Amino acid sequence: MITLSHYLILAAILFTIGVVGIFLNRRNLIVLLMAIELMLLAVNMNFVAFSHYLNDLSGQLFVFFILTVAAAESGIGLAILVVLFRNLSTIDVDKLDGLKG
Amino acid sequence: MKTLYLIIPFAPLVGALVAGLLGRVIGRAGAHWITILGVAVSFVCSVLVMQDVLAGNTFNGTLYTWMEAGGLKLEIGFLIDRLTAVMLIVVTFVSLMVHIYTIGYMADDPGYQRFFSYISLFTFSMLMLVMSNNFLQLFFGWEAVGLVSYLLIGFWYTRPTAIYANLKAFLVNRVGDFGFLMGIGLIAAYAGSLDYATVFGKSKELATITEVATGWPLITAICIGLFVGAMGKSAQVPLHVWLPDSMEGPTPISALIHAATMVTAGIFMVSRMSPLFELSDTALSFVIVVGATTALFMALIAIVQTDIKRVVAYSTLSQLGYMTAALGASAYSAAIFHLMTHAFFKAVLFLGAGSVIIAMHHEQDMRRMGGLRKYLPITYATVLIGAIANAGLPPFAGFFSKDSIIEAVQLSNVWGAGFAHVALLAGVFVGGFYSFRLVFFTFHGKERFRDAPHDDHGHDAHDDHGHHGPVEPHESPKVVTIPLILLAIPAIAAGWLIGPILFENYFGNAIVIGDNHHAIAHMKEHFHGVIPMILHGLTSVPFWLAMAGAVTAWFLYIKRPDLPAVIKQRFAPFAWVLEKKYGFDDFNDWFFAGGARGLGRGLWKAGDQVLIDGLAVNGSASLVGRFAGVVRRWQSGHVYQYAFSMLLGVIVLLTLWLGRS
Amino acid sequence: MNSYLLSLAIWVPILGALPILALGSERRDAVRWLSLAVAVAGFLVTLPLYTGFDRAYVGMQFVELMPWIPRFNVQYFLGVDGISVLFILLNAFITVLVVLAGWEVIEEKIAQYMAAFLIMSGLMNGIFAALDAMLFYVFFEASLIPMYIIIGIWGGPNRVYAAFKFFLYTLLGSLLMLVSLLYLFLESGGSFNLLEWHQLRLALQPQVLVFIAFMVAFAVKVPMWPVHTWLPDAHVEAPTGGSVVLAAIMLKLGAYGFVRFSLPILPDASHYLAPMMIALSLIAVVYIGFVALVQADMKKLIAYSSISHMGFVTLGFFIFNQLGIEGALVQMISHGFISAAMFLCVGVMYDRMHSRQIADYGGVVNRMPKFAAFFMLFAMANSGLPATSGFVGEFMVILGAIKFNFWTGFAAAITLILGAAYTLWMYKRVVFGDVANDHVAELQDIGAREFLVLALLAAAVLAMGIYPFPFTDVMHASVDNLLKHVAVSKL
Amino acid sequence: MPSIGSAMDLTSIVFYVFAALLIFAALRVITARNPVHAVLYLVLAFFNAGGLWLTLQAEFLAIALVMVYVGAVMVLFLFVIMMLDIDIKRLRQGFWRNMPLAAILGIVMVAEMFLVLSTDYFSLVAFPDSKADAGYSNTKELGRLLFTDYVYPFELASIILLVAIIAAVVLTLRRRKDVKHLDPVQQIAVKHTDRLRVLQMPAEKEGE
Amino acid sequence: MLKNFVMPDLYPAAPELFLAAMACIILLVDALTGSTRRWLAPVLTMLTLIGCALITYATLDGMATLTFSNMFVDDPLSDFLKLLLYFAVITVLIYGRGYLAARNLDKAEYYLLLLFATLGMMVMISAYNFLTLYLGLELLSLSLYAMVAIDRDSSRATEAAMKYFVLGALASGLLLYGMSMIYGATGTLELGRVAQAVHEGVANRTILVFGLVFLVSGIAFKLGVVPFHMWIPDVYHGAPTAVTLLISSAPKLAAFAMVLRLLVSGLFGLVEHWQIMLMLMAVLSIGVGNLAAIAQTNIKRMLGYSAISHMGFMLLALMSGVVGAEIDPIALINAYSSALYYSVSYVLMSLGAFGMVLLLSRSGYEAESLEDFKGLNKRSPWFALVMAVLMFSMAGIPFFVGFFAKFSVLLAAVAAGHIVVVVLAVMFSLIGAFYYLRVVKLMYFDNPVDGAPIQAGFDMRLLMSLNGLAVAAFGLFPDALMMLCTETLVRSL
Repeated sequence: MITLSHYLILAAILFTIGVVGIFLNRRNLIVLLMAIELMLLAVNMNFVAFSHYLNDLSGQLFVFFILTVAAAESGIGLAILVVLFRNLSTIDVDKLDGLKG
Repeated sequence: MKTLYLIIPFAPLVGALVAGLLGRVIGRAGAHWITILGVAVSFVCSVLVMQDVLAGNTFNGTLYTWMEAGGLKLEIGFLIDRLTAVMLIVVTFVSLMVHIYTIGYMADDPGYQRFFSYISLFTFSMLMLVMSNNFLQLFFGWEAVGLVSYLLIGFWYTRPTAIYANLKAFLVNRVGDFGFLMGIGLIAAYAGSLDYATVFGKSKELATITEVATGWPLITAICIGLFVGAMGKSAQVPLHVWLPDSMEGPTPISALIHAATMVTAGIFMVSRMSPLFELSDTALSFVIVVGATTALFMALIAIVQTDIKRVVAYSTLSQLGYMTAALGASAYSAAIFHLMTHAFFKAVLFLGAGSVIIAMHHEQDMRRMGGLRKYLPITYATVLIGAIANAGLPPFAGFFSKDSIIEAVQLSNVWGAGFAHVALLAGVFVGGFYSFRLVFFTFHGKERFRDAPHDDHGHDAHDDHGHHGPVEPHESPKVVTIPLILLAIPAIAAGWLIGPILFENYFGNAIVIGDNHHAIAHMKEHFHGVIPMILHGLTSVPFWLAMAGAVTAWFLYIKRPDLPAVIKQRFAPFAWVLEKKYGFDDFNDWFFAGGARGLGRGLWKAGDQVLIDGLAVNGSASLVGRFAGVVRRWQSGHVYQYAFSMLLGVIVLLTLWLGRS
Repeated sequence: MNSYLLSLAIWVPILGALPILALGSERRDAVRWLSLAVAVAGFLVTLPLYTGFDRAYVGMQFVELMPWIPRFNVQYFLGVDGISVLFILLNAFITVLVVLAGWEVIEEKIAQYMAAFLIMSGLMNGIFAALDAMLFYVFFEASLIPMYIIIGIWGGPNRVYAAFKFFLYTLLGSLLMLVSLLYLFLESGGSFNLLEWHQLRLALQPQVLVFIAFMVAFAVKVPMWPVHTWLPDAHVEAPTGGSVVLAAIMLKLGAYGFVRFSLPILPDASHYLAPMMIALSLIAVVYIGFVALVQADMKKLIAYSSISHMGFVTLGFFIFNQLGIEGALVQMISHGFISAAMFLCVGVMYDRMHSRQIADYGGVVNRMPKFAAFFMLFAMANSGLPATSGFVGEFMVILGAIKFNFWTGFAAAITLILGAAYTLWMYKRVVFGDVANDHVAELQDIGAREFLVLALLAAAVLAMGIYPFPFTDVMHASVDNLLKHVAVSKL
Repeated sequence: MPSIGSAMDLTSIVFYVFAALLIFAALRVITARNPVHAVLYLVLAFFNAGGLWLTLQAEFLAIALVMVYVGAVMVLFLFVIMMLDIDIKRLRQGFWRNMPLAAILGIVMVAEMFLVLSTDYFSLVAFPDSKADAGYSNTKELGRLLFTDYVYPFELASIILLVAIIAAVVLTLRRRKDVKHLDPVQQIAVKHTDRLRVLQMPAEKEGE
Repeated sequence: MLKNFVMPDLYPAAPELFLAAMACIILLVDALTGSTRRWLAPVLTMLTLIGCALITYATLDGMATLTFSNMFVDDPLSDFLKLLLYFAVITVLIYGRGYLAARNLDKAEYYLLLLFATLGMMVMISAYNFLTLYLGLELLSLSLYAMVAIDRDSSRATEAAMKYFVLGALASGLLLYGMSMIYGATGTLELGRVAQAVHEGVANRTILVFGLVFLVSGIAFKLGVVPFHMWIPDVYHGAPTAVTLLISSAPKLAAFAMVLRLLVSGLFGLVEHWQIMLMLMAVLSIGVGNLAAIAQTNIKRMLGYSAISHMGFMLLALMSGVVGAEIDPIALINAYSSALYYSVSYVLMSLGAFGMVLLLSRSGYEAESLEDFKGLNKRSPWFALVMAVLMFSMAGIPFFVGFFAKFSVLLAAVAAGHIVVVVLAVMFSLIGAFYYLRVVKLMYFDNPVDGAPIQAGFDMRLLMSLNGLAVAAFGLFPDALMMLCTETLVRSL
């Protein structure tokens, strides 16, 4: 039997993978952005699952907006990435330490 | 009558202020006239007061309330009784003489006005001290005379020895004051008043109390405290060290302060406190032992001194020891009597020495004198009178007072009186010796000043007369000799007052003698007048001891002037000890001065700089700095590390709250 | 009886500083005279506080009460009693002297200099007048700012370290105090009124904790051993005026805090911790006395001597008798005169020689006799000579201490020797002797302005020494009341 | 009822298959050496997620996810990767250094989340599997809500997209200076004084 | 189809609508006028903000109104915060203009983004639903990301933007995850109903707390408190100062609103849990912020760390609302109004401090090193005084507003019995005083290295002076603002 728990745990695993991905990745900013997408996917999974089991549509609507925002976010993220690449000629996360201390 | 009392101290004060603040305006003559006038007025008033007192009047009244706190009313006021009156006469008379003498002695000094200002200020302070009717004002005067003494010893402030001596004097006196203050504090704490009358009224009560914090008998603690103060002012062993050094001051000061007045403050004070001291035999024993020790051992040092003023200074110490011993024997009147006679003959000696010093152009070393008799006849005569009086030979003043003291000590029944008696007798011999040694050394024998090259080691600041090579001594001017003569008269005659002062209850209620202390009463029984006393004196041990001393001096310094050196060589260790003054100075320098500095430096470096500032303050600051560095390094600039930090935060919160619920 | 005198005492100098700042440092003469006018005006408005003071009345006088922050029941509550009134006068008096002392000496940014001192004067009047704990605290802390600036701008070579040390050290204490004030506010049911706090009942443990917090604040300010090390640095580096105000007034704030806060609000803790306070005070007196002895820098020496003298103040407070407390208060005022005078004397020499090292001097009296005479008077006062103000407080405290416990008095009285030793030894090395070097040989004696400043102080020192009755008379009623209050347990 | 049971089983199988693929794809997204591969794995992940959402009867969102994300966003990612011409080899270095710590943290986090989420609380009793009516349209219902109750967020979302546009433009738009182009506005705005400069020169040099 | 549809009440949202409309107009105007009329955009932006302020002021009614299907709330708190927000943004506009012009960054897009960010904050302030809160937050964040990177030739700025973006997205993810859990537990996104569900106990506590952890993490990021603070120094440092000025000021108000809406309006039932979380973060923030600030040489970075510690202080008040099981409304209001007061004071000081950095900078010269403040007293005594006032105020020395802010916060914390925490906080603020003092030291005790006169427009000088005076005036008369904060919260909670 597939219960709500199944979906939630799946989402949790996805979320963790996303979070760990951000921490793990030291070389490529794009992968970082993708890890963020994974996190959002996990959240969406939660909302959709809750929405289904609660029989309440507001969760799905939330997902709708999250998708919209995530798209906009990706746009801006990639724009920043492009500008960064123009300035530093790299998207190496390790090289991104001009500001510290 | 009150106005009269006010005039006595304040006339000199006005003089001092005018001479001090307006010195440049009124000029040198103005300065000495105004101050002499002040002191003269004071002296005249003192005489009037004396008359009044002799008529049986006493006065105890308040001038103004100084302060009031905690049930303690502190007032400034006067107590005029017979004890005060004696002191007033002595102080104002000697002071007047010294003022006059100073005109001559300080004639060339640039600090002329300042000097007059100081001595008048001193007179004021001393008068306030003796006229006080309470402990507070006593302490005021006590410290004020110390201050003026400090100023006067350091009068020639460019001389390193002088400014060393004045600091030393002040500090040693402060040690005494410390004890004095403890005594006053205990009185204030337990009697609830600092007024003499009130305190004395409660003295019986105080005698039964045990001090809470220390467990000592209160009255003993008070008396010893007060006496420590007296030890400082009256230069008793071991707080005597400042007095010989104070000879760095101009000679009139030595006469006024370090012979006749300030140093007697302690004696006066203990006499004033007789109602308290009489209640503590322990304290009296302490007093008598200290006094006798001082009397003998300081006299011994005088033997080896070659500086004319220092001989007199040590002699003063010794005489003060006699007075103190008398106090210990409850013979307060004898002490005051000796104080009075001593004031005169010691003033003579000092001023005479000063006269010699003027004549020798500020040469003080007796080894460069000798044979001055014919050049300085008046000086010689007066100094001889002083010396005889000092040695205690009849019928001069010193004989009566000293003899009474020795007898009183003999009759005393406090612990230590036996030792004191022996010491005092020995002191008489030594006294006779050094007194005549001074006379012979200076005025008799070979005229050594002719052959000794006058090296320019200038004891006095103004060696700019151009006198080099052999000098031709000449008698001092009138302003010098007249005071000498005037002082010599009482040095001879003052002793004849022994009857009224000692045995006819002159002091009345001013001095209280306990029922168990009979010395004076005993002596009274054997006293039949001045002449019988002289006659009796001629057969007594002290007389012969003093004579023996004089003869020895004659033998060693006139008959066989080569012998002293031989003796000195033979008894080198003994002489060395005496010349080192028993090592008090060295010990004090090493232990107290050096120790305090060492301790201070240690506390400063180790405590303040290393422990508090270094470890606690800067240490914690640098610790914070180090933490800051660590925290800063945490901010590595790597975004994954930032993410890690957030992640960690989430996980920690999760873990904590899963544990909670 | 609403009065406005205390407000005037506070705000006349502070508001007077604003036009001075606006004038700018270029117009020096205008700045100087205006500053003097403001300072004198500030002093004059405090005089009615003394003349109009009702000595028999126990409570607060010249009370002003207005809401300030009703949100937290903080009031603009001013008033003085016999304990505080004299400090306001002292402060205003010292301010006049400081303005005079800085007349020609300060060349840089004179407008800011004068303004800083005037503002500080006003703030410190506020501290002494505040009867609302928060108002007190606000003034207490705000007074750090001008002093920080004064040390930092016009100070010596190591001024930055000294300024920071001063500021942070004192802030440390006052922050803990703030926490205590908040606690008391809550315990009292929402009031910062000091007089209400005096009636507050508290258990022993909170009392002790609050006492310790207060103690840190006040002890740093006093300063007590072992939190005194900021003072020598601050004094040495501060300009003369700064040292004067620091020593004469600022140190008093801490001591004043003890009487205004610790003793009446926390009587049981005060009794409970009195042995510690007494011990610390005695350490300050003796330990610091020894340390002062070996200082080579005159200002440092005087700074240490200040610590030692302030030890008497704290000692006096915690022996709980009238002699002690009044003696301590008298000592505070007297120390205000004497330390001010001592620092001014060093300032006079420093202005000429630009050195504070004792070793650089010697034989100053040969060139500056008038100065030497004043310096002598103050040195003697510093060593507690009778007939100077320095004696009165020490004498009273020692008497009180002996009454309390003989050994306490015994230890305290050691200062009689030590105080004389370090002061006069320094005096000897600096003033006496032959002219030590060419610089000393070129010294000029004090001018009319310096003479005036020193003479005013000398008059104060002597007047207080010879006739302290007017000073103590003002305090009696309040101190009596305080003692009665402290004697009652609040458990 | 076996039919229902088997239907359930079918759902279970679908769930597990999609879930397994989803997790695998997600893991590969963060571990793939080549970012292009990572993008493709992410696409796979989205497809699987979409599939799961279908089982949850969120048809519209499942479609939107695939259309919007796979169709637009992921393509954008690919564009950027291609455009930036990144040195792929270097980018993978040092990957394993953080691995142990990351693995530990990940496992701890998952374990904790598992503890919370696997409780009985989410059982079917409390959260019954809702079945929609036959005529129910998920899309229609969402649309209705979106333009009525959710009109405010809807407008906000549009503004967010506007911001994204503005941001992307302001950050990345660069007028290339090496391309010649004419600006008609400037051409029209020009004045005659700009074109012709009248110089007045002295007829002959002074001081000759 | 839409038979049930009722037109929502637009009146409470009038400022937002006006702003959105104006933004579109500015966009169009800019597109049409091109680069020839550069002054238009800032002027219009200014007019927009003033218009918003007027509308908000005109619609003040002291009541809470819900609209847009209970997604939007208009209550005194939102009006108060919005008015402050306009003020802050106008200040940002004026302070930043010269700086941006000197660096050729004053494009219309900047002003548009500024307006959109403002809109985002307004939405956050008025949010009464997880969804609108999220959208407002994203609107703000996305605008800020772009603004940080707006100086696209600066590698520092783009690096900062990238970090901000990545971490911001991570934080949004955390926040969303938390929201999803709360949604799952309560079945609703509306704050009021969430509160009701929590209160009635129908929701599972474990899941709620689980969600709460993520929610609080997301909030903590926005506030910038430890350990979610690490973006702050880098972004403050890397962003163009004019943008730093914005980030450091107005969003704190929005973040405060977010905290209040989420935790107090929504999850008050979990107060005993989140108070302790906030306490942990508060103590850490005060500690880390103050410690790290000591070691800084860049004033923007230093102020960044100081912001961390200030937010820690703000949390001290938020964690003190409830003691034990009993809820004392007076203590509650005291605590939360202190937090509000603290936030407002901090915004005022932060505007001034970063404004001063802007005031000193000029074309080709960033006055962001601490060294650049050397000898300011010689260059301009007045502005040195203003900066000194700001620094002392931040250090919490009376008579300045910062002191009273600290005072009210500490009072709340002591009232809640957190004496140890308070003592700790106070000790760290002692450390903090050091670096503020250092700025004063540089200005007053050192000699200037740079003698150039200050180039700033009259409007900026005036506003800067007013800013400094306000810090002093609110210190001398703190009651009005305190009462306003209290009043607002009493009517809103």
